[in-house]
Amino acid sequence: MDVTNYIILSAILFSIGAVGVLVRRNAIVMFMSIELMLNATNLAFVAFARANGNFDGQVVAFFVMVVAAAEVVIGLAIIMAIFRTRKTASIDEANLLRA
Amino acid sequence: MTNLPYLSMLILLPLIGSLLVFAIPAALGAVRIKSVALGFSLLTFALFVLAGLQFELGTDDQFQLTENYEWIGAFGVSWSVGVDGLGLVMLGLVSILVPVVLLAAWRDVTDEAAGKFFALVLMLQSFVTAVFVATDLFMFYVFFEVMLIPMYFLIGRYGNADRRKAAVKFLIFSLVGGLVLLAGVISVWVQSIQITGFGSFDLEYLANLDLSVESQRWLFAAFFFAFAIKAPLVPLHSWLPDAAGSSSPAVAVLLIGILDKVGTYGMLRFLLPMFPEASVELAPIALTLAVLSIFYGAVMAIGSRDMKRLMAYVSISHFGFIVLGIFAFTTQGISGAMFYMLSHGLSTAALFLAAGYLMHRTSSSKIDDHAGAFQTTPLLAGFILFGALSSVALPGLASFIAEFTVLLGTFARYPVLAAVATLGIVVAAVYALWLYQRTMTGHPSDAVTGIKDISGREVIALSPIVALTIALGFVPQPAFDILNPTSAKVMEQVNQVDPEALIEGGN
Amino acid sequence: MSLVFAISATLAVAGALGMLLSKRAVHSALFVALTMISLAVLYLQLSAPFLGMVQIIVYTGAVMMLFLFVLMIVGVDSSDSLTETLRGQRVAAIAVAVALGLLLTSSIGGAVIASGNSLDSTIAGGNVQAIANLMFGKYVLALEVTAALLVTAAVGAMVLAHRERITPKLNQREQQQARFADYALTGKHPGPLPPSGVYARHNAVDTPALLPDGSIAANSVPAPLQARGSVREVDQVDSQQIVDLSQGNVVIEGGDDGRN
Amino acid sequence: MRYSFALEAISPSLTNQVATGSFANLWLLIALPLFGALVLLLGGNRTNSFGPLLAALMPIASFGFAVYLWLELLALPEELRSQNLILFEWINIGSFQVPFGLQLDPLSMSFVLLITGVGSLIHIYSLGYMDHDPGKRRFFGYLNLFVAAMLLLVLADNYLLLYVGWEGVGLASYLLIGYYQHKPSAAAAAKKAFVVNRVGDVGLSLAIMLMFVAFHTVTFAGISDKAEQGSATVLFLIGLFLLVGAAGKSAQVPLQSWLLDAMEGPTPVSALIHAATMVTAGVYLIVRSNSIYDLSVAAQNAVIVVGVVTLLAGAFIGMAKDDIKKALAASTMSQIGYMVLAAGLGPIGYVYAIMHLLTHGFFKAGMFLGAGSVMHAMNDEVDMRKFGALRAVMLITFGTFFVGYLAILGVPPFAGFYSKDLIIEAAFDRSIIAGIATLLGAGITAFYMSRLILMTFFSNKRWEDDAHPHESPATMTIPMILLAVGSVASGYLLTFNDSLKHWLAPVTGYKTPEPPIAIPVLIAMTLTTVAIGVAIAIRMYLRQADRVAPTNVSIFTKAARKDLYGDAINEAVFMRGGQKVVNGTTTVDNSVVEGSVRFIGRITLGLSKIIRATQTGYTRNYALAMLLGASLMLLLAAIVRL
Repeated sequence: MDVTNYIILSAILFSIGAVGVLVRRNAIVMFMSIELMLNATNLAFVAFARANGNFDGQVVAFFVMVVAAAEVVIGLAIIMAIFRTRKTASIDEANLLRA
Repeated sequence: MTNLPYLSMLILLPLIGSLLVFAIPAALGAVRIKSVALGFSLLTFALFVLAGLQFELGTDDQFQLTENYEWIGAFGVSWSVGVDGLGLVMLGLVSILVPVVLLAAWRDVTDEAAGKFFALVLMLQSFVTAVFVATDLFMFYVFFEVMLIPMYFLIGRYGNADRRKAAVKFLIFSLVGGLVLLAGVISVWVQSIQITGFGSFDLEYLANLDLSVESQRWLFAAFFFAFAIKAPLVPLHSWLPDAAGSSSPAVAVLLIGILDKVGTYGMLRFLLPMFPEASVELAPIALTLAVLSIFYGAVMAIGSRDMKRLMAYVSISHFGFIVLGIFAFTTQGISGAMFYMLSHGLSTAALFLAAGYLMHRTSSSKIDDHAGAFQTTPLLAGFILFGALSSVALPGLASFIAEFTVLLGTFARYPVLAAVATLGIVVAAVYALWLYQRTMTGHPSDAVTGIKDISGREVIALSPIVALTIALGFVPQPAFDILNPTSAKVMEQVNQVDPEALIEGGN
Repeated sequence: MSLVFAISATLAVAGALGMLLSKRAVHSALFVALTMISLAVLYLQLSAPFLGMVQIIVYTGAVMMLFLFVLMIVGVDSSDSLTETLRGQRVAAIAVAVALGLLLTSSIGGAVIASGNSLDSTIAGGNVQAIANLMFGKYVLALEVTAALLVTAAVGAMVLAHRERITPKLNQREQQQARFADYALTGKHPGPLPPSGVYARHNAVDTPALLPDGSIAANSVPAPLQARGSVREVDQVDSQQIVDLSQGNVVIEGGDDGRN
Repeated sequence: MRYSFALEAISPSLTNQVATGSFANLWLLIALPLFGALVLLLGGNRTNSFGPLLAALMPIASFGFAVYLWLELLALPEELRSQNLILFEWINIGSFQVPFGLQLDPLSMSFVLLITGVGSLIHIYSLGYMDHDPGKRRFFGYLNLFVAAMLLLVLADNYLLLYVGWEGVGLASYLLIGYYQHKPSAAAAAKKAFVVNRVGDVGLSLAIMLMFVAFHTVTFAGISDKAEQGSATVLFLIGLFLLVGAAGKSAQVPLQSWLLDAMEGPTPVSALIHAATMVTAGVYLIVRSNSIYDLSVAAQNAVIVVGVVTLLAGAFIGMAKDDIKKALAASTMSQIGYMVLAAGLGPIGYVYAIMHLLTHGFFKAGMFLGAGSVMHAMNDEVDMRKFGALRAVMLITFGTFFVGYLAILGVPPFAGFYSKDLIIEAAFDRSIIAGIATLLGAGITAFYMSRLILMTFFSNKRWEDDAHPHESPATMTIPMILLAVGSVASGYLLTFNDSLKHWLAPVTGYKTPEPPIAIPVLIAMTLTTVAIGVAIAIRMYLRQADRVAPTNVSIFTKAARKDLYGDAINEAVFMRGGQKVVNGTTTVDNSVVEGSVRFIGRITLGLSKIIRATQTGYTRNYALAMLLGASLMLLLAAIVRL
């Protein structure tokens, strides 16, 4: 079983997710991109677990999923809160960090 | 009684007091809050007396009342405390000055701010105590940095208009020093692993480490830099006049009288024992800076128009003497320097608090605003004169014993340097008496007309300082009995012996 | 490379690209769901049936649906536009991402060391039992912490989404007064907005109302629809009829109850 | 008979005895006035009523005890007359061991009697003089403090403890000169006195340090034991440093400038501190250090030079002063110059130095009190040009003053004749130049003292309109009379049967001078010089003196009026120079030290401004940066692995 393909696939998905984060302005779509990146890493974990012949990678992937779920809940709540005050889901509008 | 963890208790008691004072709601009344704080400081003093009674003279152990608990085992860090003569004397100074300062500052801050102010002072006391009793380099470093926090707030919140700037300057200078010190501390630890195979921050272990002279030089530079900022030596001094000039007199006393002593304390406790060869080799640099500080501080004091800045510069001059004594490497010099640390704390308190009383009355720290104050406040004038004379090292006062022994110890090894430094006593007379002349004599100015003389509370706050200064001037030997073993130990650690008498045919 | 992998991988990449390129967020969400399902298949392929199922249930089932819900609440606005506003961001992003992908492939891809023992042979009581053993044995502390995290997240989401009323609720009289005060100040129309489809052949929400002169009443179409640009065109005939009606040239039968 | 020729040479022979019996209570001498000072200064206004009286009693009690101890001492055999009382261990650090010890030997006994005796009289005088002063409690407190410190100075058994007393009297002097706190001139004079004295203290400090370094002891006994082992350089340096200290306290050139200004203090202070006792501490120090000076001719020569220069300079200044107190102060300076000179002569001169010191204590204190009495009568006027013809209204004052005048002139059989002539003879023994200088000094002294007494008590009335001179109360006149008696008798008593020589020689050693000129001839020369001085003065001032000082005077008079430009030099060199140093340092501190701190701050600010531009606030920019960082790290990892 050659896992190299899986790793390459994982890298590709991760990169596409990264581009999504960087170019999409809609906070929700950005969030989807982040989810995609997390999934890409999960894939790598599972592939490594397979390659190494133990289940630790799978357990880690499981934990990633749990954390991702928690993160989605909080993230979406934040997006809603922002939307409520700014009437937009554009990430560029939330630029209060500007020095 | 003998087996109580006295030193840890001395650290914890004021901290508990501090948290308690923080927690008391302001609605309970400022007087109650202040009383609780003062009570804790007095309790700490009592505890110190108990601890001091356990201290034995003439034992072979360097440190007494030791405690040792594991803290961060992986790095060989332990909560390890103990006192020798120097530590005990510094503890005593802290325990005495804090209640005095609290009492003197009773009305310096508004009732709303009083609780936080008093709590911060107690917190500072706790941290400084930890610094003075730590026998673990890491623990020392941690508290060396942590004590900046209460001090930062004490300067930044309870001073005059420039206080914020001064507090930031103080913090930045101290942090730069602390950063360099941290690098040194880590480096020592790494080297200790390389030499013995296991790392520890224990002082005795580090002092017995066989470091190469080359690395000692670098480490000496790092440690000396940090301690010279704290002490402070010219040209690293410029934070002190700002900090002391912008803070309230009570805070200035804590800053100069106690906090800055950590610098010279660190030199004796860590710098010399850990890097003896480098210390001896690089002593001329330290001595030069010391003499420079003596005159620079004194001259700047003469040029000051602000009372608090003047006193800060005076202290820079005095720290020059302390460093001079330390690096002369004679028993008299080191004992004298340690005694100087004690007497300087007292004389700083006397002068700053007495002048603070006056400044509080006139709401000005400009020297020129005060003239002829003697006419309205003769008693206060007496205290200020006492403080001024104490900083001049008038014979009969503790500061004389200190200054003379320092100069004597230096003279034995570096006669020319000591002779030059001795000239500093003339300049000292100029700044101290000129201060008195400009503030107290002549026709009363508008600012001092109608002000009240010193109150009973203020006299009570100052009297222990005055009494101790005079008592130690005539009977200094009890203090020297405590300090001499420490100086002997330091001499042994740096591998130096006192010069012989010059007479023909030997001693 | 097995056929399953080839198909699933293709679908996954296609889904990802679809998410990246589709203009509407809803479409993006659906594309992501596609990727997730493909990944689930790949998990099965990698001897991780439990994870595969969890992937479908948690991601495709729960997470993506949550996204859709939020999309419905938030609606659509200009952020959906694909034109780039930050100078150089798109080029830089693509360049960096490509570089990252290459680096990841080269460094991690090369780091794989196959131990040779297959997962199937090490399973004692099947995949689920093996994972359970690990989770409730070696990683039990992490599991507990994760539980705490989930609870915290749930509470946090409620706190964030909950809207605290900070001003007292206005009664009708006060609302009325406020509305007229606003009218006096800004000239804002105090009455209700024109409903969609008034004087129009359709009463669908995307049909704008027409004013008596035959022009379009801009406020009569909900803002999300306007933002999306899906406002229905008005027929020339309709507008002419309205002009006629308003000028009394035409009379509609049955509509004369008490009017004329 | 002034000489017993049997007394050729005696060397110091005393060894310290542990004090027993009444000598064990030696400390009471100091404790009594110290107690007075503490009660008055700490007791505050509560002690206003009884304070001054208590303060006056304390030195009297001390004096009584001193006389008792003196008699006890006299009863002892000569070689046992050094009583050493060690109270406790003062400082002990390694080899530096100093006891807190007192030592009573004939030398210190002489001083104790002088200090407590004259001190008591001046306390009594002050009761009258300061009667109307509202703050007199403070004044008496300071006076008592002074007496205590001065006694500590002369009773200490080591140099360090002497230093404590030394500074104690300096402090008391500072406080008393500046007693009129509201007068800026008084405050400035007090500070000047202290600062100039501090220069001397540097010398004393260095001497003590050098003693320790050389001999590992600072006790008098230890030094005299080990002095012979010291190298010539060390002994010379110690002698020189001690001389600097002595010059500061005794107002010797070049540290003389403070004494004339010190007359800002109340007159009893001038009498006690700045004439009779404190200013003679330098002489005490030199005589006490005889073991050092006897071994270093170079150091002795330095002392002689300082003494000669000062005695002439003081006399010269005295000629031009119109302020009665300053004229007397200049005279004091000059007379102490004599003493210092004598002390520099070694065993020949020690006894004479002390003898002159004691007689001077009487007659100069008496004259100062007389001057105070005059001022008291003339509304605190000090300008002699506004006195004149006072002898009629103030008969007692004039009488006592005149006795003092005769004494200082050295007219036989008044006290000065004995002491001063002996010094002149001893000076001729050492060097002709020194001898001529002392002779010249005697002549000038005669001139300016005659001028003083003529302008004050004779000549024409030049009073201010509101002056109503009257004789002073008994509390003031009685001390003056007693001091006048001392001025008459002390010289004879001290030389009678060589009493003082026998008394002091075991401490200091003694050698009979052998001047190159026959002694009767010398006496005649001295008296002639004095007569010439008096004659010139009478010619110039007996009839008439100007009410305003003439301005068209010679360059010498101008110089003398300006204290020989001592202050001008100090001002030009030290004050201006010091100011420049202060200003320079302040500038350096502001520009270089603070400047570099500010520079670092500014660089940091500038950098942060640049970096701030990258903080666009756009999340996506930050994400890009993060990703870039991650890529770089990966790249780095890849490179390192290669």
